[in-house]
Amino acid sequence: MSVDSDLAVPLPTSPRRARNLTPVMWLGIVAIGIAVVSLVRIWTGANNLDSSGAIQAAITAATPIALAGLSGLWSERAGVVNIGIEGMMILGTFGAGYAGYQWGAWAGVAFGVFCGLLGGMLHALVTVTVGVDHIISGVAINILAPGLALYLSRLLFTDAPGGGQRQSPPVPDVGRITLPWLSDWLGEIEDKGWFFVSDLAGILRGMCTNLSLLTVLAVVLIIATGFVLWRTRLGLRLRSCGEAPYAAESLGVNVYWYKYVAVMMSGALAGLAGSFLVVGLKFQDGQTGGRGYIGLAAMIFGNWRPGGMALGASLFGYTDGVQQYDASGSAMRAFLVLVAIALLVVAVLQYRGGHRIVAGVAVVIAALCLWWFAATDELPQQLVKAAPYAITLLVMALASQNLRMPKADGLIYRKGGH
Amino acid sequence: SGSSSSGTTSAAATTAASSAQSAASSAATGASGSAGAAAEPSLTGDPSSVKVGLAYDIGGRGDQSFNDLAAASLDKAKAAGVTVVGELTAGAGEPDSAKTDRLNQLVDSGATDIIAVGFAYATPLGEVAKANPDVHFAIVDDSSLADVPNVASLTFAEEQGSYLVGVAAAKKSTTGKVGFVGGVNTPLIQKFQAGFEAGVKATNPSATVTSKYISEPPDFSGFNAPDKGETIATGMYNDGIDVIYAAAGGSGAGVFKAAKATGNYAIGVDSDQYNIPSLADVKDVIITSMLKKVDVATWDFIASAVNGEVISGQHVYSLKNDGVGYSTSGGFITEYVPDIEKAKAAILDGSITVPSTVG
Amino acid sequence: MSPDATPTGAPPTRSPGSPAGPAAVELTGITKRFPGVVANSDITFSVRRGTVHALVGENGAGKSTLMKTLYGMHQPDEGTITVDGRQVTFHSPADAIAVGIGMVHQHFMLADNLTVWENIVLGSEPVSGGRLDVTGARTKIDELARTYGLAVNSGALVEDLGVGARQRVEILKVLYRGARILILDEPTAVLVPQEVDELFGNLRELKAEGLTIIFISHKLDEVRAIADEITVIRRGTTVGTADPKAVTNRQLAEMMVGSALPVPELRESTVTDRVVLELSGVRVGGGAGERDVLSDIDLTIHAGEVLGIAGVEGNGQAELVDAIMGIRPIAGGTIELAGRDVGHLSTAARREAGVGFIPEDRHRQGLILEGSLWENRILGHQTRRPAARGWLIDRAAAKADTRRIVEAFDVRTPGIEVTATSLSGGNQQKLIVGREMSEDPVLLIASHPTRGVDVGAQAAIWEHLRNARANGLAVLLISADLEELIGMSDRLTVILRGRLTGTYDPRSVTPEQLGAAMTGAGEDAAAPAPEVGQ
Amino acid sequence: MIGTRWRRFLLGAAAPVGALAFSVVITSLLLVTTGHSPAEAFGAMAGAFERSRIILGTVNQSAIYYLSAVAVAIGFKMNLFNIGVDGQYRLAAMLSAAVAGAAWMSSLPGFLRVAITLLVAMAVGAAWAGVAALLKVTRGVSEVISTIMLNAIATFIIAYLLTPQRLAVLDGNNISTPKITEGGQLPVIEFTGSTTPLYSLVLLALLVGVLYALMLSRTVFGFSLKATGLSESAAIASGISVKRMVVSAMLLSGAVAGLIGMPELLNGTAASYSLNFPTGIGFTGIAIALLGRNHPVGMIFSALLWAALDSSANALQGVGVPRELVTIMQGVIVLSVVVAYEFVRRYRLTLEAKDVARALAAKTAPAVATKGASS
Ligand SMILES: Nc1ncnc2c1ncn2[C@@H]1O[C@H](COP(=O)(O)OP(=O)(O)OP(=O)(O)O)[C@@H](O)[C@H]1O
Ligand SMILES: Nc1ncnc2c1ncn2[C@@H]1O[C@H](COP(=O)(O)OP(=O)(O)OP(=O)(O)O)[C@@H](O)[C@H]1O
Ligand SMILES: [Mg+2]
Ligand SMILES: [Mg+2]
Repeated sequence: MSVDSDLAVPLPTSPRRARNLTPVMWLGIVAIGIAVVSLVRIWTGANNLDSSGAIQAAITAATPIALAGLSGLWSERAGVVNIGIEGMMILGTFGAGYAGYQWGAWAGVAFGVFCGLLGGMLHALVTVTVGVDHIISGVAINILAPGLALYLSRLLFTDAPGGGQRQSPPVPDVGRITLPWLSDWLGEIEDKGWFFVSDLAGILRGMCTNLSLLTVLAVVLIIATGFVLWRTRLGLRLRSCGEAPYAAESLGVNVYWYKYVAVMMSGALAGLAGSFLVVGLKFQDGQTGGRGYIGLAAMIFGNWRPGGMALGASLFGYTDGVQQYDASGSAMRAFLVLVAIALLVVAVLQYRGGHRIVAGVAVVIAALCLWWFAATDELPQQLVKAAPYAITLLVMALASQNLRMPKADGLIYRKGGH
Repeated sequence: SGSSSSGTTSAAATTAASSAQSAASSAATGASGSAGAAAEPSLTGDPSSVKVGLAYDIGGRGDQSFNDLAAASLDKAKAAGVTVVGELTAGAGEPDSAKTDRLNQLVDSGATDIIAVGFAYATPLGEVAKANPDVHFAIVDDSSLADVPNVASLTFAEEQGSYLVGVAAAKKSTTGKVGFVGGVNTPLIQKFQAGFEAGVKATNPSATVTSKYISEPPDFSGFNAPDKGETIATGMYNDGIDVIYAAAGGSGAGVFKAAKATGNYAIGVDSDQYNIPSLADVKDVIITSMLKKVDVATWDFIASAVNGEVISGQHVYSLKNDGVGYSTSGGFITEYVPDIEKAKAAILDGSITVPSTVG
Repeated sequence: MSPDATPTGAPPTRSPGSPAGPAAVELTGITKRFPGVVANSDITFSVRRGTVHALVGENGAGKSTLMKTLYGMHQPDEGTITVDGRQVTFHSPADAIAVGIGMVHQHFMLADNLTVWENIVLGSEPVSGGRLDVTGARTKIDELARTYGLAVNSGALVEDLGVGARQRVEILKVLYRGARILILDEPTAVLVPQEVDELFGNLRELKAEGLTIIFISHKLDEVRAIADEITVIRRGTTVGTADPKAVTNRQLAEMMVGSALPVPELRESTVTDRVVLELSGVRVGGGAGERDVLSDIDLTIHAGEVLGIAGVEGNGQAELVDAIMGIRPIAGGTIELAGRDVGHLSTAARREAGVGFIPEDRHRQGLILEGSLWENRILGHQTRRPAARGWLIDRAAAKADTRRIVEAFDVRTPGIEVTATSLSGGNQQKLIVGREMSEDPVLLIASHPTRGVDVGAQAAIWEHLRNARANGLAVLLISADLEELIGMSDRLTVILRGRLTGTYDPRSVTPEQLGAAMTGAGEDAAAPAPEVGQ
Repeated sequence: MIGTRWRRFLLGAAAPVGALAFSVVITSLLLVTTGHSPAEAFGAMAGAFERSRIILGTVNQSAIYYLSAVAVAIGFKMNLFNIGVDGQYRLAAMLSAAVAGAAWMSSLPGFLRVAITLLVAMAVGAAWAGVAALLKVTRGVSEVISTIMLNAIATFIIAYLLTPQRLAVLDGNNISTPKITEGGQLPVIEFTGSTTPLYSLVLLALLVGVLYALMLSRTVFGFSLKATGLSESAAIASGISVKRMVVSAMLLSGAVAGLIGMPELLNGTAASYSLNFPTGIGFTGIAIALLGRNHPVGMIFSALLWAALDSSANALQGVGVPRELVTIMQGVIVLSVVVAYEFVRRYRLTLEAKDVARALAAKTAPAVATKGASS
């Protein structure tokens, strides 16, 4: 949704499957999106649909997921499935907590990244060097990491001032950017409540107010990933290892090496994702809360491409952020209308594409959403919390599916094995 | 853990004034007697005769919440010469059999008195207590075993304490909008919510209370998700709410952070969080804390064991026996103390009955 | 060793006017062992610069292994490699590439989801300022393509290319690296005559440029057509060299296997007038917006008849097979098996109705490589006796029948418990043929039944086809090997761009005519002969 | 081939044993570096099993883990990664508990009540897995994503239904479905000297295991399942409908997942689904299935091992070692076991290739007669 506009820069895609959308068209789509949201906001009076605060919350929620997704993207592009992102994130949270409370935020981030990288190394060692099933290794890391983190936490944090057995002492925050008067000026416009203009202002303000430097870093990394993987030598070789390792081998490419690079990069990014959760707060047992898996989902959602992955992470983050931020619950109710509209659009597209049944299903669900909106004036909290998951699933189900995973993804490669 | 005990001592100090008066309920007398003595140990018996075992809930020692309060009184007992035969922590999502075994292990290691922290132990403790009639047990936050002879049920009237901080919130709020952030959406935490909402409404009928929970069971991450606590609180504060009651364990830190960032107020829970070192940099937004004196309750049990008249049956820790209360550290609510005390009196004389479930 | 030493054990050979000087490649005493196998033992092999040197031998003789050694894909256990007089040791293909060796592998080595240019430059990418120099790369590729007449669209995705184009990409990969020594491992296995001629044209060009080419093929005519010199290896050792001008296929075959070369031929016609398979107006859509991959296909096969389908790979053969097997839905028309409309039955139902299926890619469709032989026997017959009884698997019966196949089809294996991987391609193929011919089917779909299979296995498979035909089996035969197609068919029809473009009498038609028809060149020439067999 | 079979067995046994030893070494290092005595720690863990209640508890728990592992393995057998077993069993347990505790049930005969409970559980589990299956075959949604999402959604649905307004009753500070009344549960087998009884539903786990084994080795469905898993393209060519296999495998997996909660519900003392109902067993099942390599017997051993380690956690704390050491051991074991298996597998392949070569050499020896013919 709206937050995507900055993340979803059209990234180089293989010629044929390119979603042939020019930046201009993207802007157009985003603009229409904002307009629709604006109308719904004005109609329902649910300002938190796109208030600057909600957007901030969305960005906060989306960032770690996007980083986790990026982590998955790196390793799977080189043909190594990484279910262990969650575990590597946990290692990251521990590292960030340990170094962070002693030597400051950035030291924390650095050490968090390092711990994640160690996790990646282990995964690479087991899957690439030994050649064990990637999923087993990932699952094992997801078992190992939390145990290790908590074990060490009990050992190292219990007696640290302000620490506990399951939490580190507070960790300082990395810098946060707020564009001084721009933010305020946008704030004024936002408060006017005008159609579109105020919404745009709110969104922009959300992006330029109290923005964590790590979020900025994440955006940079997403774009950089697109460039490195699709525009450089390293990238071509790395992707070739995920598509046809034996072909790469036969041209003198050291497949093991590139797989190692990719998986370690993956671990480092997972570590960064973990660090993001820690800085400004503290390490806490169970802090990652399944974000690694969500990131993985976002990556598949995005068809193993940075842009799409960012789109998926943003969709989830937006829903989750708004869901948390929206105190009154009115925004989530208004969300039903948004979903209904989106579904109707899908229905039209699918009908055009000749998928009558899908279109029908979309219409029915849309109708249900609207009915629910009309029937209640407060949604049950428990179900509201399910929205991010349900909506991601809905989009996956109804958006057209021509996903294309790297051809040798998850396959075990042995040098000279062909 | 040292932190929270220091927190409670000061809490006891601030509320010592009201701890004198207590009604004649047989259960309460035993409790209140030692409750008054909560500040410093009053052991008439021989400490070495008692061997204590403690079974924590998932959080375990160092959760900076109610497990730590239990740990605090355990440390106090240790200092007084009581033998501690074991402290065991529960694992996440474990089956009852693991809890049964935990309690049995404490029995095997010679414990004469065993404390189980958290209602999750109810069913297992029921079995183990039956099997070991000569061992004394106490369970925090559960009353279902009240009539088992060798079990003391230590429960709290969280709604009463929450009612009082609700009064404080209503008074402190200038916008007439206050908020409640619960850690995990369970009946136990709903007691906090119910009392708080009642307190606010009674004080300022036109005030609105917005309540939100961080996670839904069986996902107990809501007690240690400060990031989510922060987002939710920020949303509330930006919505015009200016006081939030955080009954969310470790996630409270996020709420306090949001309060500081937006220049609003928050209310702590369990111990006097104003005095917790890890919260030092946000203490100036914590106007009060609802005190749930798990340390007092557990100490009562240990002390009674040492003194040879070990307690059993139901012990409700309420305003009556000063088992729950509120803190005034930082002097944010000094001007409202009269109103709060009035409400307290009304609760004590029964003219107000605080709901313990959300309508 | 001295540059101009002649390979030991091989008689001096007359060299048709080619430059003298040190041999381009000199392999001496190469031995390569694999677990349980000595793939190459003490091979000595020498190639003169600027010549095309053919390497022949039956399956598993050790050709690919030897070439992989020369290309640095694995290291020899013994022996030395000398290139242009300098002794070298390769640790990886990169080293081989560095001294100017390039290899086109037996099985395509391409990344489908990457573009042609990406596939070509991979491993030696031109970079400018940190990023890939796309334009530079593509101009260089297009230039190469022009010089050697290897037409490809360097921007296309490889997965969209036909086999011919892929083969050209493979060669361009090698040329792009400026290789002076080319290794081509069975490059013609999947090409039709015209494409082969094209390829040979390119090779002669390259030779003229002074490049050295090592050429592997099972097709002896080709070998004699292109090679300046031939080396024959059997069971991992060189058995000698031969002069293509002088040697005959028969002699070569004898050197390869010590037995006569089998010829594909049918004896007297066994065609009956009982129609077994009848397709009328069958259409298969190409998916969203694409044009049909098959349009108005009409064909009839009678009991005891072999209908051969000739066509350049990628003209709809695969789709035709899929349609008949029910793997792909048909968009129109009817498929009748022995008068019964099966057009909308599941694949399982059709197999139960008596359709046998020898798929073109045994590794992808024919076998479960990790499965034991007897489990592979059940595959495709899992709903029928003897493999199954009701919804239960009858292991005993399945095993017994597997033993029968191993006996009857001479599958070389120590037992039926070993996994299918551990069999060589030829033996894997025999197992599949045996399986598909059991429970005597009424119709057999055989696509490329002898591809990449050595002469011995070839003869056996042909013989089994003949016998089954004599017993009234109807066969749909698809093959890229025109000799096989002409020899084994009662009737030939050509498929071109998803249409059947003409029927020919195998007794009169020549490979050239067929080739012309297959490439569309001969639509006016070679008028379809009158229908035979009915 | 007898020789081969023996070899298989020995090699198969070698891997896990070696791996177990390896993980002990690793964890010992960790213990030493963190200032604990490995001897004491492992002593305590071993010592725990002198108590019969620990052994029985281990058996009960392993039965539950085994059910979970089988549910996961059914998917794995055809490369379906059902991460959703966790959500499936929790939803199934909750709803079947609600049914089992419902007032109208108490009028029915016991066996009928139990049967209904089990059926509801299987149906719910299958249905929840079916959603993922449906999305996969109709819309090509990766079951990995859909089941991750469905796990979360299940949590919220349960939370929504587990309220006094709906299916639950307040029970002090706890909340649970109505307790199953007398006769709605199954008897447990008491052992003298043990406070923990043996769950009668351990037999259910065994039964499921046997059925799983038979299904794989003896039925057409099982064969198709394996075939699809090993080579989808070959399966299609042999007339196996992959879509149908996906749906039926997911449904089956979900149905078995539905049973995971039953031992606790029908044999446990709580006799209801409450806030204390065990969670996360679905994820444990993934590890156990992988550890046991989806093999009906292999998974029994890995489930026992896992449960044994779990139940030694308390003893470990007894000597002051954090309970997480157990989790660490489990992680290390999974890793080292699969690594060991990989080495063994390669060694076995080599031996097999040798057999083939030897046999071929024997058969084709005479053919090598003619030598060096040349024109
Ligand atoms: N990677 C390998 N591992 C083990 N054995 C191998 C391997 N590659 C080849 N072999 C053995 O070496 C023998 C020679 O194989 P190779 O592929 O060189 O034969 P080939 O002459 O190329 O056969 P074809 O004509 O079918 O290509 C094979 O029969 C096989 O037994
Ligand atoms: N990577 C490998 N690992 C083990 N054995 C191998 C490998 N590659 C080939 N082989 C062995 O080589 C023998 C056949 O290899 P090869 O590919 O040369 O046979 P082939 O007749 O050429 O088969 P195909 O025609 O399918 O290539 C088989 O015994 C096979 O087990
Ligand atoms: Mg071969
Ligand atoms: Mg070869």
